[in-house]
Amino acid sequence: MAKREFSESTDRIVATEPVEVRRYATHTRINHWFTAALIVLLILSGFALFWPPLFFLTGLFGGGQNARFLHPIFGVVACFSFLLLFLQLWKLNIMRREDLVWARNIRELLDGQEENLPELGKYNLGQKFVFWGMFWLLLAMVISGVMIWQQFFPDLVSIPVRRWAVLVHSISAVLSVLIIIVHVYAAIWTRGTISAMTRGTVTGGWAWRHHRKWLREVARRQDTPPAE
Amino acid sequence: MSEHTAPPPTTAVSNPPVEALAPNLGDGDIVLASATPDLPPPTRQLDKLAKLIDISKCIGCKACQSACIEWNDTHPEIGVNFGSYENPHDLTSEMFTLMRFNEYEDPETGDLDWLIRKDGCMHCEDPGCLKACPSPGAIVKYSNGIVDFIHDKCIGCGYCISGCPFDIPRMSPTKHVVSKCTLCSDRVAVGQGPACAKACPTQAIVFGTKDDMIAHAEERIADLNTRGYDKASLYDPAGVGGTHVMYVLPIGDKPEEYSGLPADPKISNVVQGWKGPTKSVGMAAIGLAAVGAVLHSIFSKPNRVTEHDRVEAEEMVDDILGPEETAELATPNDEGKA
Amino acid sequence: MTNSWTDIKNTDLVIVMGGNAAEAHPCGFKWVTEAKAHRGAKLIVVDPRYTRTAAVSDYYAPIRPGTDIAWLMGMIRWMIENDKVHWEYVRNFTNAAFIVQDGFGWSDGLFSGYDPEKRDYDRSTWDYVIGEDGFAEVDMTLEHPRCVWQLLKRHVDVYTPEFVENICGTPVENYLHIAEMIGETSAPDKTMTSMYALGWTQHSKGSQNIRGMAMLQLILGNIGMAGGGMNALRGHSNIQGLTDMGLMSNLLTGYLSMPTEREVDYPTYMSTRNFKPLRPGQTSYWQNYSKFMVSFMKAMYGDAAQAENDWGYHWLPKLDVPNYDILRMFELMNDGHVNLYFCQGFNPLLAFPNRGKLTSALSKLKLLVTIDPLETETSRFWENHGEFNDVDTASIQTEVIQLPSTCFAEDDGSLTNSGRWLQWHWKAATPPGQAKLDTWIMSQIFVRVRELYRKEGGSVPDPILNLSWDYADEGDPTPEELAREVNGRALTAVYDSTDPTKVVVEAGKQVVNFSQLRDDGSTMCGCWIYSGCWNEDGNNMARRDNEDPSGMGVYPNWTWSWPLNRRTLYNRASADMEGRPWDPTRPIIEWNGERWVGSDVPDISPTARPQDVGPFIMNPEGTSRLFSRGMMRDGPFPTHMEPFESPMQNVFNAEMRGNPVARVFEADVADLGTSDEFPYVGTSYRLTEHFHYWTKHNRVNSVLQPEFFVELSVQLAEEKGIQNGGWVRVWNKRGSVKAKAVVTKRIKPLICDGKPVHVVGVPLHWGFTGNAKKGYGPNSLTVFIGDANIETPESKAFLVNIEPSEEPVA
Amino acid sequence: MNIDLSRRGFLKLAGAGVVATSLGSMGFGEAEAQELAQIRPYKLATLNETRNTCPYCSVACGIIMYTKGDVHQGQADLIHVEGDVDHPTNRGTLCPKGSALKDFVTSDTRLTEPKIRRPGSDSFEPISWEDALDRIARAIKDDRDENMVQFNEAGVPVNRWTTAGFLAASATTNETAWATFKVVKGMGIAGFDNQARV
Repeated sequence: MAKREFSESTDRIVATEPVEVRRYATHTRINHWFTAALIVLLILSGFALFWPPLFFLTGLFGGGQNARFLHPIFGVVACFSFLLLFLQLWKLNIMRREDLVWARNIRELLDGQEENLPELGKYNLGQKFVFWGMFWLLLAMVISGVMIWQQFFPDLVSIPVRRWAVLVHSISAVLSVLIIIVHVYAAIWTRGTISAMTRGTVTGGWAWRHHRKWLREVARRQDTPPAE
Repeated sequence: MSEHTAPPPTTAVSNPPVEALAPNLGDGDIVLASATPDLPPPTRQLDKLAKLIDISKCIGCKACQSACIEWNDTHPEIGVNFGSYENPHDLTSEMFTLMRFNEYEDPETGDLDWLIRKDGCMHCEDPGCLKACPSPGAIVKYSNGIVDFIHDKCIGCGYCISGCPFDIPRMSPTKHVVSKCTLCSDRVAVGQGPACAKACPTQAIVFGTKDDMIAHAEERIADLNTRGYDKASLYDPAGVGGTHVMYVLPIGDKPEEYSGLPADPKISNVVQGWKGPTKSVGMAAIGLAAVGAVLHSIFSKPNRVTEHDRVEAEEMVDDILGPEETAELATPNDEGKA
Repeated sequence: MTNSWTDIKNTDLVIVMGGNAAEAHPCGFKWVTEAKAHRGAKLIVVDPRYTRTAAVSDYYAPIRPGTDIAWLMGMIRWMIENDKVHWEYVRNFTNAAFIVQDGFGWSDGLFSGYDPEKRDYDRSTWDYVIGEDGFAEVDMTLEHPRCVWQLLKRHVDVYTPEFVENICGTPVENYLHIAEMIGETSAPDKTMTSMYALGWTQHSKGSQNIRGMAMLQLILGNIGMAGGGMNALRGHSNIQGLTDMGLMSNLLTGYLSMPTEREVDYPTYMSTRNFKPLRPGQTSYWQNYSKFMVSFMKAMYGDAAQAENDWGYHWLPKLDVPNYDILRMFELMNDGHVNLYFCQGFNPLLAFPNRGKLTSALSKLKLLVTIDPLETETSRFWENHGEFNDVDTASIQTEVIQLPSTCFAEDDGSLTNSGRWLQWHWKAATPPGQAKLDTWIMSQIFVRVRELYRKEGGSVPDPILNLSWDYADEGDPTPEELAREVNGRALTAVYDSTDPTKVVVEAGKQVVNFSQLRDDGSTMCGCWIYSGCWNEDGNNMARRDNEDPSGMGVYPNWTWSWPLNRRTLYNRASADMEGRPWDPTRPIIEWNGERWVGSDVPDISPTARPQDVGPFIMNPEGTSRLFSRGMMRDGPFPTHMEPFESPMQNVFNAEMRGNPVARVFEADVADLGTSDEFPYVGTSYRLTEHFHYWTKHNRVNSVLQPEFFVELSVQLAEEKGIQNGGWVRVWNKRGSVKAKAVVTKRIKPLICDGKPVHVVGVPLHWGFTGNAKKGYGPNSLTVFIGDANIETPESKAFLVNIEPSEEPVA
Repeated sequence: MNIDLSRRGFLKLAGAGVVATSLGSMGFGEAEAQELAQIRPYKLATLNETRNTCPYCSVACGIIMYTKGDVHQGQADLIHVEGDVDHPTNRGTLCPKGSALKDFVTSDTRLTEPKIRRPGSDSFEPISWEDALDRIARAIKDDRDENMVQFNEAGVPVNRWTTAGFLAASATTNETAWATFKVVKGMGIAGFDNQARV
């Protein structure tokens, strides 16, 4: 059995004609979409309180008082949910040398010329950037968020610290939304990606084109040596 | 409601009416409203009002606190003594004003001065609470200078607490709305002054147009200068655009000695940064990103998997697995085989 | 008050000593801030504590509790030494020139005639030399060695600033600075006002404290002047009224006095009260005593009061002792000699000294009746509240009946303020539950008792059966009926005293004022000094014209002021011997050649020529008294006496303890402590957030000052290891209290007799009923001894010890 | 529906007021259409005012009592108390006690019915006015008959009753004081004082 370096144990080839590769197990997908849903709620409730023209969005939660009450609770749940995702995905998101080469040739990628790009494992640098970006920003938001959680921690920190917390919280929120936009758009622009999180599988072509090392390894792991 | 509208207030020395008058404060008098960028312009400009607290006349009797509780029907807790005359121990959502006591010994002479300051909302010309508030219209400022909290629009986020340079607003732990001195907007609306100014036994608290109050303060300062308080001054801090609650400070060069009255209060730069650049730049960036994505999707062809990629993939898989296993896996089959 | 609250705005200098006006009378104190702001007046505060009044003062000096006399005598000495004397005033308006009998003298802290056995003075020599003409001898040069002025100079000679500092702990430099400020008001056109209260009265020599300042004010020429005077800030809304109305054991209405056993009949009673003038041409207004007395008796007993029965003189109780004051009553009670006690809006369990003794006394009653709008500690003295009222309920056999009465909001009537204004008020709210008017309650009790006497007869029924009670509803007299009775009316036609054919008042009409009262039974009047309050013009107490034509805060048509709507007493003294105002910018009245005219009612006959008649018309001398003759039991001049409990011996006489003539009950001697056991000086006081023991029932006031505390200096706290805000125990032989400690820079150790004296401040206001936290009053610690003249307890100076402690268990 | 709504919202970034209105019309409770200014309703409108005098210290400040209902026609409840500007002494001002007079009048420790505590008992029990007053009158009669000092040793009529005492309230009116004076001195009670002694 070949050693596993670029893939998760649940990744496997599920068909050969045409080739179809399992990229995300069911529980991972549920975890992802659950987190995503919470983040959407957080964005709706958070931005309603951040940007006056969006205040009406509090109507979605039954008014400002409710939105104010729910937002931090969504936040805490979202963080736990993201934590589960994190534990599943962090290993393969560690940076590698080829990521830098990939990054250097990012323009070719955008022009659809991937011939000169290095072969990649399960994630490319962009995906890793989204992953780590969300990790650090959610961490910043949960910490600063607790500091300004008036209802349950009114006197946790001094008013000056609280002012900083609310600033950090809102900047982090803006950045995370930017990342999410990149994340979503990249998934849409790179055709064949979405199915990874919907059906859980990608086509062999997609895998070969974007994550060749990963495909190769998955295949190798399924190769049983001929019986003597 | 009777036809005739209440007159604008000029003093607190007046007996409140019992006939029903139409209030003299309304939407048309609002010059600032929280989270309301495109507030319709006020229909008129009222005289600027102010409450002047002459500390040299204040005997710390707490009549202002008492009158405040009674007029506003608040219910502060009956606490304990903690080694001071200050009760309650701090402003609360049920105690809008508080006498703060400080025993100050002059570093040179060693003479004792018992510095007593009536703490409460300063009604800033440039209110930090209003700036910080995310709820449209939950904090309003009238053209006469009154900054008022509209409770049923308050969402209880507490941003105003961070926004205030004087640490005044207090959150009700039960009602989840923030409260503070309203400058008795309900009395002002019928031509009266605030309950505290009406009650103040020595008239250390006076109320009227800001111009009158400044003139009165100047007289008081002149008198104090003759009594050895040559640093006496008017506290009307420019950092917040001036306030509609002002002090005559006998020891004018040391406001901090009056239980920590800030020497140069202004809305914190952090709050400014948060409500300013972060909001505009942030929302702009998000907008651009979104638009950029859309444009990109329109003007650049998407990244598609090619026939070549598909073939390459199959070849690679065949090479590795060999024909038999490939055949077994021909059609989608989740069990597969290890 | 000799002057009104609003008159204070006319002053140049305010001295608050023996009081804490800003804290106890904030809205009256407004007029001090007015004087400061608009006249540039200065404020001096002399107090053991740096009070809230001191917080707005121009100059503050500390003083050891109970040493005010030394302080004031020192001031008089300084004024004389530095010629800060209003000479024309002193010579003509005081008895400085009067010659005093040879027998009078002073040595070793005692005046002549002291009898240690009786603890009393033989006062026969404390009087003027009366010449053949029956008038007192005077020396207008004030040079005669036996004239009051020379005696006074000698009397105060010992009180040098250093001597004062040694006794009072007031540093010499502070003392001299204040002397300078006060001295300036000896100028005829400068005035000082003295605002004092219980800080002076609650001492075993309280009356002499006040005399001390009154003498200083006379020497400076500040009595009778706008912005001057002796202003006693009365504690309760109608304490002035109840005193005027004679609800005192030694008084009848209008300061007529109760008969004593020695006055075996009416002529004897009157013989000591006809007060013939002591100088030629003087008014000596008390010459009218019999008119007021007879009219009063007619008000009491109506037709039953006749010349034949001396107007019912014998129906009045006659005293065998000077006073059945409250202290004496509780002493008798504690000895089991009192069975029945009524407390109408009074909470003696907290108000009077030595609470332990009070509780034991109340426990010996058969029946205690309380009449009050609120719960009181007194009505629940039998209820156990742990450490706060640790009594054995079951063993207390006293029956208690608690009657709910109305409060101000629910009745009509008049209250007399500190400035002698009788102000009518109107009811606004309906009484809660079954609460009843006090007038209804008293009438119901009376008619029932009278009914029992009618049916059963009994001991001395006449005063009850004959008591005049002709009200439309005998069980419920209206305030209007009672007020008209107080003013008085003609029973039969009243004739002009000079022209007997001329009717001045027809029968049944209200008298215009007391000038129309007669001693022939043709008039009745409940309280002569109030006569004029409700005459044929109607209810003058309800007048609400707040015009002030003179701009001097007189308000002549605002309600009504006794006597005769006069606002400033002795106002004749505001003008010189020619009748010209001492200060033309602040005239009250002046002589226009024929009569006195001005903004106030003249305190003298309007046509009395200034050169002839003295301003102090109630005194037979026509002058005020620097030397009070035999009027006061403890001396014609104030002399320094230590409190009964003091950290220091009397410097004049080591044997002397407290006031040598103050009444001390045998049982209380054992309860007195000494400074070696109780080294610290306790003093009691009010806080502005509360009113006595009422406002602890109010939510708002309980919020503003929720919990009992004591105040002490940083130094004492360090010495004793007491934490600010921590619990302490304060105790002496009479009791022990636990309180929160407020450690403050506002109390500083005083150096007296070379040793530091620490003061422990003990505010009142807390008890075991109401909204505020349960607490104690200072009266658990105070001394059961009163002033030698009027028996006000010595609550302002006593000895205690103090230590860190634990929270008391309720 | 939400999506649709929020889009409409996006199109209408014309100020919270307008947006709120559109939302309000869609039944979003919190964002109900409402004017920006919400001055607290003025609580003294249509009440009755009565002039009175503060019962605490002897400054005797003028006060105005605002009541719901008229005391001369049945029920009147105290709503508010404020200083009377027409009064020469206090000019409308009140101290911390006067400002809270309403709490005295409406205090929950106001007494509302006569009560009696029997000897040895640890509680008060209600008693009717009639019974209470009769009981008191009887106690007065019996003790007075028993202990009235009619003559002293010298045979002088003194009519002094010292086994009963009365403390009068110095916060009652002069008229109450006069009625009390007549009854108490009339019965011969010697131990009769008021707070002026303290």
